[in-house]
Amino acid sequence: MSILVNSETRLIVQGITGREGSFHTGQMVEYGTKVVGGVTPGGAGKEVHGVPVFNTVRDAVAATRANTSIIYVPAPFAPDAIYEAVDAGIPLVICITENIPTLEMTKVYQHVKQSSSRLIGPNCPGLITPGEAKVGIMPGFINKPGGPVGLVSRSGTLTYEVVNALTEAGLGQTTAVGIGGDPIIGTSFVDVLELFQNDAATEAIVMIGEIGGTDEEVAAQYIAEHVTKPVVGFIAGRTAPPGKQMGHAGAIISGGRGTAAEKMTALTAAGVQVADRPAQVAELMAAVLN
Amino acid sequence: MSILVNSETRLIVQGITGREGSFHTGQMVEYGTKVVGGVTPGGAGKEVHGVPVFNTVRDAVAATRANTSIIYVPAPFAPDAIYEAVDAGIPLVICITENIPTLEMTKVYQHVKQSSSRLIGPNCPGLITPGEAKVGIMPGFINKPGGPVGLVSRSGTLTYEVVNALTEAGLGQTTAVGIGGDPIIGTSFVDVLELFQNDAATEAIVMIGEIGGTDEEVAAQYIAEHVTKPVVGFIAGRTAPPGKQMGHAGAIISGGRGTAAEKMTALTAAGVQVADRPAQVAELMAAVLN
Amino acid sequence: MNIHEYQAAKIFASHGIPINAGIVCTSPDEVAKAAQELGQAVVIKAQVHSGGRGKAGGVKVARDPEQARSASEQIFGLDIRGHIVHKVLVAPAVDIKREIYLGVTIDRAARGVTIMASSEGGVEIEEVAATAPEKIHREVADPLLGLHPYQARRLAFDLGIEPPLVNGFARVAQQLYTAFIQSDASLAEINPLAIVGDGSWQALDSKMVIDNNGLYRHKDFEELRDPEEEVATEIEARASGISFVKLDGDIGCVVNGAGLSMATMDAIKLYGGEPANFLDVGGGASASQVAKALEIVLSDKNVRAILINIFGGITRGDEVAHGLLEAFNTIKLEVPLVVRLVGTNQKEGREILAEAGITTVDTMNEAAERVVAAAKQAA
Amino acid sequence: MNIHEYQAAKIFASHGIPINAGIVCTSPDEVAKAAQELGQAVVIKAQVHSGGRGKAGGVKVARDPEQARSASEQIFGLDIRGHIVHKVLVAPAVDIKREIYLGVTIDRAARGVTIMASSEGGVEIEEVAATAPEKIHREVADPLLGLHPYQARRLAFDLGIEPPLVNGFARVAQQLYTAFIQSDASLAEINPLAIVGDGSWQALDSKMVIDNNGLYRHKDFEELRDPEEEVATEIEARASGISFVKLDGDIGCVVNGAGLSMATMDAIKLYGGEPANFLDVGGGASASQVAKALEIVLSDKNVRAILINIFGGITRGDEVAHGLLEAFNTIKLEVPLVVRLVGTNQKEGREILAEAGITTVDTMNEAAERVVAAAKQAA
Repeated sequence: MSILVNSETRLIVQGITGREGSFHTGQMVEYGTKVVGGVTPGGAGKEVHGVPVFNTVRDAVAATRANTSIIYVPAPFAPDAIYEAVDAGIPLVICITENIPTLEMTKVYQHVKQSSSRLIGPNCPGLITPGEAKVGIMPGFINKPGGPVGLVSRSGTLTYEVVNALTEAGLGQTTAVGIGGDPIIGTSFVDVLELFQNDAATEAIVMIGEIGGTDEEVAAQYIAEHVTKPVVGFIAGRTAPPGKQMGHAGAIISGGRGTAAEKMTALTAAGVQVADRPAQVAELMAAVLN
Repeated sequence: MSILVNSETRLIVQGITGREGSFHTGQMVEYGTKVVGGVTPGGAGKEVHGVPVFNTVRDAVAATRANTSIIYVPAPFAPDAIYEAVDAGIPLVICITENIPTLEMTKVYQHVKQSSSRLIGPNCPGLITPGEAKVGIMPGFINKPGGPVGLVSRSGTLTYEVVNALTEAGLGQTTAVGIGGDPIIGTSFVDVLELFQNDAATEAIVMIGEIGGTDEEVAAQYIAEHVTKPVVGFIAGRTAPPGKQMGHAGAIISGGRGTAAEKMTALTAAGVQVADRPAQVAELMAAVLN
Repeated sequence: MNIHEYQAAKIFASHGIPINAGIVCTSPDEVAKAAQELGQAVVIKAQVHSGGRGKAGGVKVARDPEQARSASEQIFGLDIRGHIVHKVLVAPAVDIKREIYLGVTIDRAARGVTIMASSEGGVEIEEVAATAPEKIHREVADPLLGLHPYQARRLAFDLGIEPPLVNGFARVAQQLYTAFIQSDASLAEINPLAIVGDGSWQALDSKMVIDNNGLYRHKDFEELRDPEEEVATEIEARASGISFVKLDGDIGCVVNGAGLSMATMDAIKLYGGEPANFLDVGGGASASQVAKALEIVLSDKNVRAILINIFGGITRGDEVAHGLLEAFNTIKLEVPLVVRLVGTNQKEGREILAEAGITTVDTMNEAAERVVAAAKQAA
Repeated sequence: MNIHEYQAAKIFASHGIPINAGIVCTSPDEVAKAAQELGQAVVIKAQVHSGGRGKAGGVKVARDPEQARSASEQIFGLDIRGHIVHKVLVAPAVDIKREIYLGVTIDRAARGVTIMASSEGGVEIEEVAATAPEKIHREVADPLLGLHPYQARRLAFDLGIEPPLVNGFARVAQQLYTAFIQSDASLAEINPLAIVGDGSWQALDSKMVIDNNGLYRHKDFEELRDPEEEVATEIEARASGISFVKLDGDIGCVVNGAGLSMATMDAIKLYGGEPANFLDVGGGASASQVAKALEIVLSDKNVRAILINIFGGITRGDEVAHGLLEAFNTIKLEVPLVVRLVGTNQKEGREILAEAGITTVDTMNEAAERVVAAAKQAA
């Protein structure tokens, strides 16, 4: 078992003929992900790594019965790509693109929320169910299939670091989900925690947060109330200087919260074991599972 | 029994200190409608026909536990008034205002659809459950309480005409609903037909349509599939010259439909008895109920 | 509100749409001068608030200024579906490779705005809808998010436009949508949108109808009104808040409410008569409104009888009766009149009218029957 | 991107917000001239990308040009939270009746935009949030519909603004919201928004932060950048697509990924060291990016040791190793270096580096421990 992606995933790649899209399509195909199609306006009839290209998501879905889409188009065009995927009724949409203007994302978020689709990202590394499907840009070779650990993270390379440590400690993963580091993202910690809580194969959860915002605090409260499985956490940015990213009003909105210390306190209070260093996550997890 | 409004209705009037709002507040209070408050920005502390005035809908709801709002504010400000009522969580919002730009209403409709509120109108005469609550500008004295006829109409004075004829024929009404004549309205024939179908006290339904759009055709289909109670219809505009309101594309959108003849054919095919003249509605209804 | 092609083209151009810019002329001399200025073959197009001008002879091509002058002489004064040609647009004739229909309109069924495109450009779209509906492609815009670029591109792919021309088409589609929205339009049409000689897109005809309810926030559109295109009485009625549409019959109608007005017209027809107009005096039916309405109806010389049908709802019948009497003080009535007055205080109202020698009838049917008979007698 | 008060004021004014317009000056002479021009008492305000300028002595009132000159002499060159004053704004001193705080910001928790108002205007809003949070009123705008007029009015009523002033306040609130949206801002603040002598509203201070991700659609904002306010190396890094923030420590960091960068800094601190910077080389970690990153880090003279921490995901370890060697061809390294290289082809990568005499370590902890020791030794 796993969450969100697996061997039933039928993936289309939006922006498949672009540099990033084409490269990662190759990587995903090589990993064994079922990449059934790609979309590039005007690209119909082409093939990329053996994957057929369509002009529109509608055409791609009609021809391939795709149930997942991944977006590798540049920031100015990424919101349109998300709308196209969501409006075509694709249940799971992952947006890798970084640097999308935040105000665009407030609109996208609102639209997605009112749809039947789930958006992961933007500015995320995607997700992977080891041995079944790699959807995004995560390196597949560091993962170990079969669980029992589910992982959710706001960070990219830091996630690889932790996955690597888990694998080296002999701990496999059900699914690793990178939810993205932007202020407005489609899927939050809480959403993924809920999925892991309901996934029979996931016995314990790793949650990797960062400074900024209050999503970790919200997640801590959710864990305290709804998650019965053990959770190990890590928060990056304990030494980051405050106020480098957001001005006055931002600090107020978060009610003075958002620092690593506050997040760690909230998680600890919720029963989460919080690691000091990424590698320690694997140590704590090994202890938890014994 | 009845639909939408009754003796439990706790009404606030938005635009209560305006000419129309103030006049009709008096009329509604006189009829016995429970008008619990009014809203005019900056008007807090005033009273209109004994009804207390508040600055905002939020304040009015907090003070009065209102469950219905009626809007009498001029067209440029009416959409904002609808948003304020809907966002305050009022379950039933009636907008009397006419001449709201159609494009504004496309936005309002979308927002209301995604809320938990129901909007009736705009450009409608409101609704009345005889003997219990008159909400809008319909003349109350022509109605006869107690049912068994439910009435839904796109027109104003034409509705009074039919109600009058029903009352003169000894046929009472459960509720009479004016849904409004604008291209984009919050509540359609189908919505009201469903309510009447589910209302135990309503034994038969009168539906009064007009040329333009395809709402009557959609209603005919709904009646054929879902309405088991007898329906008597009337369509105004059989002699209206075509093309006076909408250009080419409008005609195409409706797939060539929208004429009175087409609407009457659709209704007849759905088992609706269609009257030739407004007065005949009462005659047909009397026959149906015997 | 209808506006002319050249006015719509100007609005479209302000949104970036490439248009076939021309010169508006009101006389054959001006046409010759315009053709001279353009220095090439031209197309001369009647500027009237009506479709079908091509079939009516309102569009002609001319090779040189003299040919343009004589061609325009045949166009000025033409009657196109009841509209007399006072203005023409003289534009460069272009080499057309392909023609597309592109239109944006309010979509009542979708409760939103729909953009439509057809590969049968240059043809009246109703014809396409009737004969080959599958050739019309549609995208419904999200009212809150607008027309997405992917939707504009999808239309292009649906039309089979070749990849190098897709982005150009999509740009025009989005510009037309934006022009529609920002103008509070109820219709915006380019027919045809053409691929011209150099392979670029160009709007060869522009049409736009503005939502009257949106005019208050477009004060600058008032100057687009063409008094020559509007029935004087309709302008007068609008100024008084009266909805009035002139028709061809001989029975004048003064009614309160649009639905009741239509039902009244229907009843007249049912009894073999022909309504001279649609008229809704609007809410309140005050004395001055009724007087104004009567004045407007009587200015139609075809009118042989008048039916006043007022349902007194909130307005009381006695008030309406007083209003009618006041109106008759200033208006000399020379045609038979049938009054039906019902609703609040109908008894008092009728008594007041009876004292003044005006008889009223009870039902709409009776009123229609009587007024039809009166009109026939007067004929 | 931070911009100055006078720049934000100009943007606000273009959206109709009444501002207390002043004159930007770069010398006491200019200040005296500006005061002369304004011909009344003035307020002289330091233009720096930092709050707290009032407390730091960056704001002074002067009655006449000579007083203005001498006051400005005390402001120019001031160090306000690390920002040196090069410019001041000279504006007319006004008679303040009441002060309001008004701010618009991205609200991560609401996934939208929130407008906030407080009756404690003129005070740092963090103070109000800490001491009297109930005095801050909020409205979350609908991302698709924007801030509704009723919400703007509701803020006014919440603040207890008297009815005659409510519409004026609501107008400014909507204009500030529109300025925020149309500028792709992440913060727009008026503090204070004041009722001045004649009873009208006036923005006495303007603040705006632009979302860097939105800058591509506001080319005109580039000219608002103040090079004097930015660390040169940060500008250089941005041009290369590298995220770099200068800090006060002595251990330079070159890492791929923001989260891993922060975790690396945390590890350095954990072992008793102080990071000299945050640096994310971005995706790919190509040879030229790594070289550029090293160059930027080495330009900081405080740096005593460098930690390179690369997790080769998609990028292979051997490629990264080649990239590092290339970088060392052009850069002369005079401080100790610790390299940690893991991920795809880590073995090959480490071998390549070993051959070049660069030893690598296995874990982040080991790397942090070593680099801290190296920096201490070098001190």
